[in-house]
Amino acid sequence: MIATTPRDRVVPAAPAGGAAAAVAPENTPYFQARDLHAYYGESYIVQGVGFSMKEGEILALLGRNGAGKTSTLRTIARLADPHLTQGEVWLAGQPLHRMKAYQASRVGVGLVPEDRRIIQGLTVQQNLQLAQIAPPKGWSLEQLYELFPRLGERKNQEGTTLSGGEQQMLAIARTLARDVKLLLLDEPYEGLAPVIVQEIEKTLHKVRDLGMTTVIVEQNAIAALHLADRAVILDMGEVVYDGTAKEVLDNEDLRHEYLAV
Amino acid sequence: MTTITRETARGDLLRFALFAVLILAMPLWLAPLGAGYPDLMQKFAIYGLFAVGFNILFGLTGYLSFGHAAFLGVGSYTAVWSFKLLGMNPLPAIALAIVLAGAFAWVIGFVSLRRTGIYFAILTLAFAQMSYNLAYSVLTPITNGETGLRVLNSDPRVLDHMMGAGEVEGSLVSTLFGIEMNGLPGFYFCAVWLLIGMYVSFRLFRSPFGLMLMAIKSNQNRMNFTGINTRPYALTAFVISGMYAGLAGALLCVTDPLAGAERMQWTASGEVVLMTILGGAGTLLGPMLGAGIIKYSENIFSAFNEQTLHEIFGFLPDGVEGAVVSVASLFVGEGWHLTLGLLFMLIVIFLPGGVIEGGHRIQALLRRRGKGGGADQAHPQAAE
Amino acid sequence: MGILQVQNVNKSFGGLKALNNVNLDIEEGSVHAIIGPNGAGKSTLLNCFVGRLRPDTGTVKFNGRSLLGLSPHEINQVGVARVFQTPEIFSDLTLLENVMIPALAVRDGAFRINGWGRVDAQADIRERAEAMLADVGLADKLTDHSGNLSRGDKRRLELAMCLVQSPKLVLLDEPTAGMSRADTNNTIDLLARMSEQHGVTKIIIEHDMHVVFSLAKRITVFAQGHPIVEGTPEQIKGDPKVKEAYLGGAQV
Amino acid sequence: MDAILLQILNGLDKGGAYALIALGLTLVFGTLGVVNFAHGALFMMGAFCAVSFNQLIGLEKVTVDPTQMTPWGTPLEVRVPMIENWLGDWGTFILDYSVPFSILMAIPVMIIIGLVMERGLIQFFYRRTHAEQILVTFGLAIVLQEIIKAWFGANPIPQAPPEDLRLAADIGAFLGFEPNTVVYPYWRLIYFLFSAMVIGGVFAFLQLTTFGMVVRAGMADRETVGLFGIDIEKRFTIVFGLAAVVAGLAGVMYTPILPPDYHMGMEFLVLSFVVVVVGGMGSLPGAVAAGFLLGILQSFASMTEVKSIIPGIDQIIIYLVAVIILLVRPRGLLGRKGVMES
Amino acid sequence: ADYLNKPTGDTVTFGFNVPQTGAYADEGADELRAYQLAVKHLNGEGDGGMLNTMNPTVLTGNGVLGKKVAFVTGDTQTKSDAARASAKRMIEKDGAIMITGGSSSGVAIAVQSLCQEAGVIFMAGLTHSNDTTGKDKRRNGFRHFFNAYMSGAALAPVLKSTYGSDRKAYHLTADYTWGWTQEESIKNSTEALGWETVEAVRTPLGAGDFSQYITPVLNSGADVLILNHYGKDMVNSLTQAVQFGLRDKQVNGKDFAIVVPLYSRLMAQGAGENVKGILGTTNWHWSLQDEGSKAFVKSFGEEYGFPPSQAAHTTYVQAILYADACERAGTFMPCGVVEALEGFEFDGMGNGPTLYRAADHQCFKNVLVVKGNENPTSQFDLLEIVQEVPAEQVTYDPAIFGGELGECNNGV
Ligand SMILES: Nc1ncnc2c1ncn2[C@@H]1O[C@H](COP(=O)(O)OP(=O)(O)OP(=O)(O)O)[C@@H](O)[C@H]1O
Ligand SMILES: Nc1ncnc2c1ncn2[C@@H]1O[C@H](COP(=O)(O)OP(=O)(O)OP(=O)(O)O)[C@@H](O)[C@H]1O
Ligand SMILES: NC(=[NH2+])NCCC[C@H](N)C(=O)O
Ligand SMILES: [Mg+2]
Ligand SMILES: [Mg+2]
Repeated sequence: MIATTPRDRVVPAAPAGGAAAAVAPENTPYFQARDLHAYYGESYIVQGVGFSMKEGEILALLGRNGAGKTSTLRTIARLADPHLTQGEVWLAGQPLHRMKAYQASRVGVGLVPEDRRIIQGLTVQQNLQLAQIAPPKGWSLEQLYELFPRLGERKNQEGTTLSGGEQQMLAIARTLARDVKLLLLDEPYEGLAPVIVQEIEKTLHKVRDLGMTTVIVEQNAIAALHLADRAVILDMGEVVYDGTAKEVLDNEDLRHEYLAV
Repeated sequence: MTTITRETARGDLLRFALFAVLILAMPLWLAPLGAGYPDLMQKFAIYGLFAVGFNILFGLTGYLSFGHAAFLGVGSYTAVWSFKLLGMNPLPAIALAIVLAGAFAWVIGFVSLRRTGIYFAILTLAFAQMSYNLAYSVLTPITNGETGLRVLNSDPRVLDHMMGAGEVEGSLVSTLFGIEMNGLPGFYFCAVWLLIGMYVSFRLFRSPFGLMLMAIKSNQNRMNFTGINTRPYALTAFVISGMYAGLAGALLCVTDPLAGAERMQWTASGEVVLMTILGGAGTLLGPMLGAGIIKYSENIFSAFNEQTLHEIFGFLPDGVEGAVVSVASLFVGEGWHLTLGLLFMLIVIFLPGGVIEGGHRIQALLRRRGKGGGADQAHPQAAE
Repeated sequence: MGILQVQNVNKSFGGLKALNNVNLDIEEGSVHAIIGPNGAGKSTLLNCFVGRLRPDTGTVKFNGRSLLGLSPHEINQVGVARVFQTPEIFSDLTLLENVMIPALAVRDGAFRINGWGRVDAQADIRERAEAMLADVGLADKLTDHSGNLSRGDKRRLELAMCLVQSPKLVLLDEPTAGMSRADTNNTIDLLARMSEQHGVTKIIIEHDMHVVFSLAKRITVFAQGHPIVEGTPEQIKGDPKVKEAYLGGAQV
Repeated sequence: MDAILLQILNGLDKGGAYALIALGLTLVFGTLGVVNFAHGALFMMGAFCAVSFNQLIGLEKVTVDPTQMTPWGTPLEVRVPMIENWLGDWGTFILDYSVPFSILMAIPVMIIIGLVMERGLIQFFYRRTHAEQILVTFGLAIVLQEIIKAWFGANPIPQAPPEDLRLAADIGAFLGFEPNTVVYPYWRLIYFLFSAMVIGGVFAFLQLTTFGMVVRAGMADRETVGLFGIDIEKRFTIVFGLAAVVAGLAGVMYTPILPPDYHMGMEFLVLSFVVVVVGGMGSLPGAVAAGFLLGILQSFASMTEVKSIIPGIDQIIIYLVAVIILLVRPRGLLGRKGVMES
Repeated sequence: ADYLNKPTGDTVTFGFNVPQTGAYADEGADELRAYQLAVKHLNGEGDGGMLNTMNPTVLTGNGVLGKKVAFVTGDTQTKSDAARASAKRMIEKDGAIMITGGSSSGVAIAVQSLCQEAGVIFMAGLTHSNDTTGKDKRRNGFRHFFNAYMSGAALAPVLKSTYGSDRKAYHLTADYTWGWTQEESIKNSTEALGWETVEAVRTPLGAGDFSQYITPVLNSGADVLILNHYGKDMVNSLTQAVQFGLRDKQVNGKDFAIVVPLYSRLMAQGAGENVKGILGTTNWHWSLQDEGSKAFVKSFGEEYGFPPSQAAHTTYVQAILYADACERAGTFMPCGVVEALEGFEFDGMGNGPTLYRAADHQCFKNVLVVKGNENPTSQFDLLEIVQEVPAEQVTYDPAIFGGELGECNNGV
């Protein structure tokens, strides 16, 4: 089940191709997604998405409801659905497209899923401990409780009974508990009170200062763009814009067309 | 699952008509398959009816009952008692069986539906097993225990006596308008009931009531917050499917007036579950198909023996024939369970959702292949 | 006397006091927002209204009638509908069916067997459902499977399912969470229109201040299970306690 | 009094068997979320491990004596167990203690069976409906059963307990009763102790290790657990193997009490489902408690005194109790909310 | 045709309806072996088996009435329903002229009445209940097996000589019709000896673990345990009773005894060591030394490598007897066959001279009282014949069980 057999079934997108190399081509970016195509069963959702990032870069992935943002993140994190049929994903020289989710996670992909996915039956603390069982370990629990004092207060409460905002904090904390090279945030502000949004914004700025490479998907485009260096806009499963965040903030037409703001 | 609002009334009628023709023509097209004899065709119709009814509960509401055989049993015992007391006319027997099975289902359903999921399944199982165990032992005066309840010459049969005055001797076979309900007439009698049952189920599936049941399966919680009292809906479905089971039980006795306790055992309840899933729960025709597959293998595969195998493989050279026969004999005769087990596994593995659903998928796949042509190359299979 | 009156409601989970002596009076026809930090007890309060939770003490009266002890479907039948924080829809069914079911619940009551007529022959219901779906902008997906919708669309669908019942009181728990700006604006319009057309009373829980201030006529701010301030949007915006406990530096 | 004490012993003993089988079933249910109708077959395969082990060590050197004929016309065969030839007294000892010794064989065999079953079949059904899980595992159970039948026949194959443990202990005398009033077979006492030990071991393994936590988490949300770099499938496989071993050992040790045949698994299957559900889905302590409870109640219901008041009660007691418990306690004795309720 | 399924070609079809799945599958398999052997012998293949010893017989080994014997098989599953479905298939589809087989009384009675109504002959397989030829007897059905009454009548004297006439018996009885008739018959005959019945407890079919029924025996004051169980139930209850030390117990100053009224070799095999010294009855056993038995054991053993069971013997004889009756009647017509079998007397088929009594279609022959062998010389040598009780001693008045044969039915 390890990623050796399916290797040759992936058709390399790049024309150069040749024998499917186990090592990323020279001079490639820190992270690269190339021409991703993915399906939920029979529905073709991700239709050729591709973008790349430098180490430490923060990228805002924007688009309307149903544009395929979540699906793209899930594809990169190598979850079973949607099913990647074509394309490559490279992180720090590692071929993620040949891996399963748990392997990708060990390479350093950290996804904070959109519906938070706090694990039922485990306490807050156990949710965090769970994230540290497999290598590589990130922040310690103490550090995390310092960052999110509310979690510290409720560490023995069952995770799923937390309020929405608390759950979001736990979801982020859980990912930071691992040593993450690529942080994928799916709507981190959703359902959070303004004070908390500001708090998480602060956290994310801290994370940015740590130099963590981050993709953030967010309906609150303005907030995301303030945080990000770059912006990629998706529509109908395809990239329709790829440029700097500032450009989007400045370009009203663009914002209007794709983001309705 | 097909959803209601996508189907047209005409399409449904057409489908039903086609189905009716297929059923009525069974003696013709089943004969080459070795299944064109009355007893097996009766079983197809009767168990088909049982499964169709079960599907109204399980397919629509998702409540998995593991005790439906109890209603089959109640229907059977009621029918035989009706033969014994009233006479050999099948109509009162059927009417009484449906009513009694429905009442029994109401009681059991009322209690069991307080729970959901596996808890519900075990409650129904428990009730059915109690019925079975008691029918086999303590209730022998009513059920005649292991041997099964039969009609005897000494039984009162009041209606028969009233009609035929003295002349009630002769064969103890259920008789309608002078036609004995065994053999082909028996099959057609069952087939008519099957068609009625199927038609009712067609209507239910497409009705607002059916929609409510599907919604219960989909999200019971949302139903409650939508102002709908789910319990009576589920109970109605439970009772209706219990009545189908009662009808099926009665028909078993119409075609063969004996009611055995084993028809209430958990394996019998399990069988109807398997039939329904095998064919495709929630589909209109699936359960009928599942019933056919299981009854066919039970009756046909168990009947093979070495002699028949030698006949079949006789064309092979001697040495090869011997080998083929000895391998094949593992799967037939006393090994027919093995075939059945493998069949279950193969169907669920390769046709998820049952035969009907699997058929749809294969169809869709072929269509996509056909349309896509080169699509295969453009989207090579799976990076894992 | 408002349409919904809440008196002295308390609710604890173990040692945690999720609702602490809550009093609330919702005026008929109004749009009433409840805001407050995460974990303040807003959803818990809503759960007490719809029969999902039972308060430890206190009373909840709707049009003068106590809701306590009624089961969820009974509460819905008296005219209270609810949108959940995570969308609760019939994900195996089509959009149209999703909306027809609540419409049927209004027409036929909590239980009625109609096993013979076809669903699509219920012209009145179907029309209402279609119109409702068009209203929320899902007209082009009538026969799609609702399970495959994106989350934003699921919310709109759920909204349609509630509104099609023409309830007297709608409880909305974060109706626009996860919606794109464009959809959020549509939803605001929709809700505003509904208020105008039918005079439906609404209680909205929201963290998106844009939504809150566009719609609400009155706002109650919760903190730690207790309403701390109640007032008009203008009053709330200016309140220092609210700023501290909830809004922070957000621009509203 | 002695009658009651004896029935309690019977209950404990029967309860031990129920609990042991139900334990494995819940383990698979509660963690993998799979309704395993082949669990009874695992119990049966365990029992046949004992049979095969016995036949293996009982392998006989067969010499044909052509001068003598059997009445049915074949030459007479003279058989001597080979192991006695090789090991002498030790051989005799092993032969005598073949049932306990076959545990040594059953553990690896059951692990392999469990792993093959999980990897080869069950893993593809984690995300399928319960109905489909039932169908496929039921099919598998039938297949396993038929294979055993084809190999060993349908007739029960008796397994003797070791000579020293073959009879009953006078535990009444030990407890201060009159001698010979409360006697109980050694082997049954051993079975009870054995089941208590296995149950304890499994509990410790799952409660006190992080492994247990991971498995529980994986059950609640396998996808998310994968996001933390945990290969949950591997752990599920291990859990399945563990459940198979527990079922297998329950079967091995049961053989002196119940001569095994190919069908014994099915008979225990339904009963163990009832036990699991009465205990509460996903609850290991619940399964154990329910096992003992039902065992003891069943024993009491079988007493003539009770049967004369309610005829036939012993036939239905288990189901009756199940109904009552489920109506009073919606999720059984110790069930968790939300597990397999839909 | 003048009767149902009148054979038209050059073969005549028999229907062998045996349990192929479920608890009696091994017994069923043995029955089927015997049937196949019988067909061979009837068709003149093999060594002829009992065709050479039966007396009188008109069979010559060239088929029956000039037709070769063909057969079809089916699975009774030991369920009345399934057995009838299977029999119906043979009658309706395969044109079977006679149905035979089965390994329990419930099935025998259910199939017998089916055959009566359909109009074919039924030759019962293993069925021991008094009802089969008692209150449920039918004109079209015949039984070669003995019954519970005969077991009691044969066993009682031996019990008396072995255990004396002052005994207290405790019955454990399978809770269904056959169990009850056996309990009743054994009770009657032991009480006639002067034994006292302490208690008769009903146990559920397939209970598995019988410990909760066995412990009350320990201190009940009984000194004999009678197990009215069959098949797996008997294997389990006996194994467990022995485990509780009953066989080694002393009660009332006597050695505790266990009795299994209906024995079979397959059961003895399943219970292993535990059968040693335990008394019971059986219809037939391969160690019988008459010519017929020897011939049958030899041809069966040569074919399959082990001796036949009593079930195999019964079914073999049934097939041969039926064929002989047809030959004598000169027709396959059921009513003709019935006439030929009623009151038929013959010898050379094991158990000495045998009568098919016309009044109830029960066969009367010597009954074997057997005992678990203390020193078996082979894995098949499990039972030892204690006494061959002559037929007269077990014969009873057909009226005592009621029932009516009715008219024979040709099916048209
Ligand atoms: N499990 C699924 N099965 C089938 N289709 C799906 C599934 N999940 C999502 N989709 C479809 O994929 C498309 C893209 O969904 P996705 O969730 O990636 O969008 P998104 O950009 O994240 O939207 P949102 O802002 O609403 O979260 C949608 O049209 C949705 O209907
Ligand atoms: N079933 C429960 N068991 C224990 N604690 C609970 C339960 N439900 C809610 N809580 C706790 O009660 C408090 C209030 O929760 P509630 O969901 O009402 O908050 P909220 O105001 O809706 O927050 P948010 O805006 O984040 O949705 C929280 O601290 C939560 O952890
Ligand atoms: N259903 C059963 N278990 N039947 C076993 C019956 C065996 C017994 N010899 C009989 O004649 O009836
Ligand atoms: Mg998304
Ligand atoms: Mg909330």
